[in-house]
Amino acid sequence: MIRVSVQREAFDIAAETLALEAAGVGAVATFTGIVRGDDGVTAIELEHYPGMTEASLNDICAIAQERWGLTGCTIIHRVGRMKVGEPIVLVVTASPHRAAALEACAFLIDRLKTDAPFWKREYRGDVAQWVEQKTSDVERGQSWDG
Amino acid sequence: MIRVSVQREAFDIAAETLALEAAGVGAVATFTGIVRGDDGVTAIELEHYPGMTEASLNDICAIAQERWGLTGCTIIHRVGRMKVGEPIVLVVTASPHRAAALEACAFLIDRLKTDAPFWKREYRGDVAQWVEQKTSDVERGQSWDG
Amino acid sequence: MKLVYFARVREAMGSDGEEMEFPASVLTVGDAIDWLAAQSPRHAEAFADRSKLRFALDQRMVKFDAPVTGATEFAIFPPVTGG
Amino acid sequence: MKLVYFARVREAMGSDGEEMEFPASVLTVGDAIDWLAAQSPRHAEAFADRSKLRFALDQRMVKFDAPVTGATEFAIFPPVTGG
Repeated sequence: MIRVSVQREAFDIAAETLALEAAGVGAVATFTGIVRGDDGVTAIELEHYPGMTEASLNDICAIAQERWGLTGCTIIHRVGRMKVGEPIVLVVTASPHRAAALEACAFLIDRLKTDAPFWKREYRGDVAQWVEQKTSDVERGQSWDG
Repeated sequence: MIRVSVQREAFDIAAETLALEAAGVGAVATFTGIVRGDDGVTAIELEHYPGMTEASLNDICAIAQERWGLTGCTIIHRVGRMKVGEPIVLVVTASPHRAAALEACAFLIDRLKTDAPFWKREYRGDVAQWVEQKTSDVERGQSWDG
Repeated sequence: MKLVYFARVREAMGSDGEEMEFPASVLTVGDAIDWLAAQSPRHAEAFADRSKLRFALDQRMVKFDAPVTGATEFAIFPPVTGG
Repeated sequence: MKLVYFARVREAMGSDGEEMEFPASVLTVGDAIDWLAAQSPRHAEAFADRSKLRFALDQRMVKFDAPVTGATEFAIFPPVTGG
């Protein structure tokens, strides 16, 4: 079961984990990314490529489901403007085995950061600045290859 | 911030993640263990060692907090009788960095399985049977050493 | 071909896309960028730093050496920064 | 010393614990188990398979070679199976 959503609204972690628990598995892992207030950041804004975003999130879910034998996999990514402390992204994985659920969750968030067409702008008050891709994110994304 | 609870009641994953998000970090990971209906299991019952259980959960939280620089760490473990599909245990970790949150979450659930004094009995209808410790759990718990 | 621009590229171009017919000499993504950069000073500046450009053909990520022929939608954007 | 039993050990003993004074010859957890196993057929059976026993002294996990002297509470139980 794969569920992917790109939305402006906040998400409901309880509802999303419950939906995957309903499959009767043993282990559910989640990852939530939250806007950090580093270096004076007050808000962020996320732009995306409608259509391609959903397709790329579906692709990485399908890869994870196959590789770790997941019974369910959910990615919800918000777009638009979010303040410090607001959630940006939720990844949920379900599997009979805990290591599979946790590893797949790490894979999904790592790959999302290199494969999914989102672009983040940081606001410091009224001043906006595009975020540069981190080399560490690229390396982490590639570390799952082969 | 460490929070440990051993309780009969179910837990609220949304409230628990929100509590750790409030610290203003970038990443929150969770692990939920759920009763599996393998081999005709209909329910489980968990016994524990009051006092020592809480102390040992606090200990592994403190180790994780130190090792991964967590800003928060929560373990809620239920005791008593639970039916198939019910949640047993919740681990929540918060950190500025996603890899730290996810790794610490894996560490905590692995170590909990070898260090915390819980004993699980499986029910198949009215027939109860103590669960044997798995060698794979012991090895996984030890894999974090050194 | 339908060109679409995102994020910093969109801002540099002052537009979220345009229709463009490439000449027959344009075979790959790399050729297309070379050709586009020669169309106007604005294109030249937007596509100046190749290391900061990524591409999708019909919504699939591709590299410089991918053939553009036959594609309907060609997206040009900076490295992605979601999550 | 206060002995406490859990899970299968509690069931085998038919009790969740008992008060016991060890003789001076009992120095370690291993000595204590040897001595306890000689107290009754029920003790003998409950403590027969040492590989299936784990111990805590004053609520800290310990091994067979840990000294029991000075401890207040001595817990005997099977390998743990939580999570």
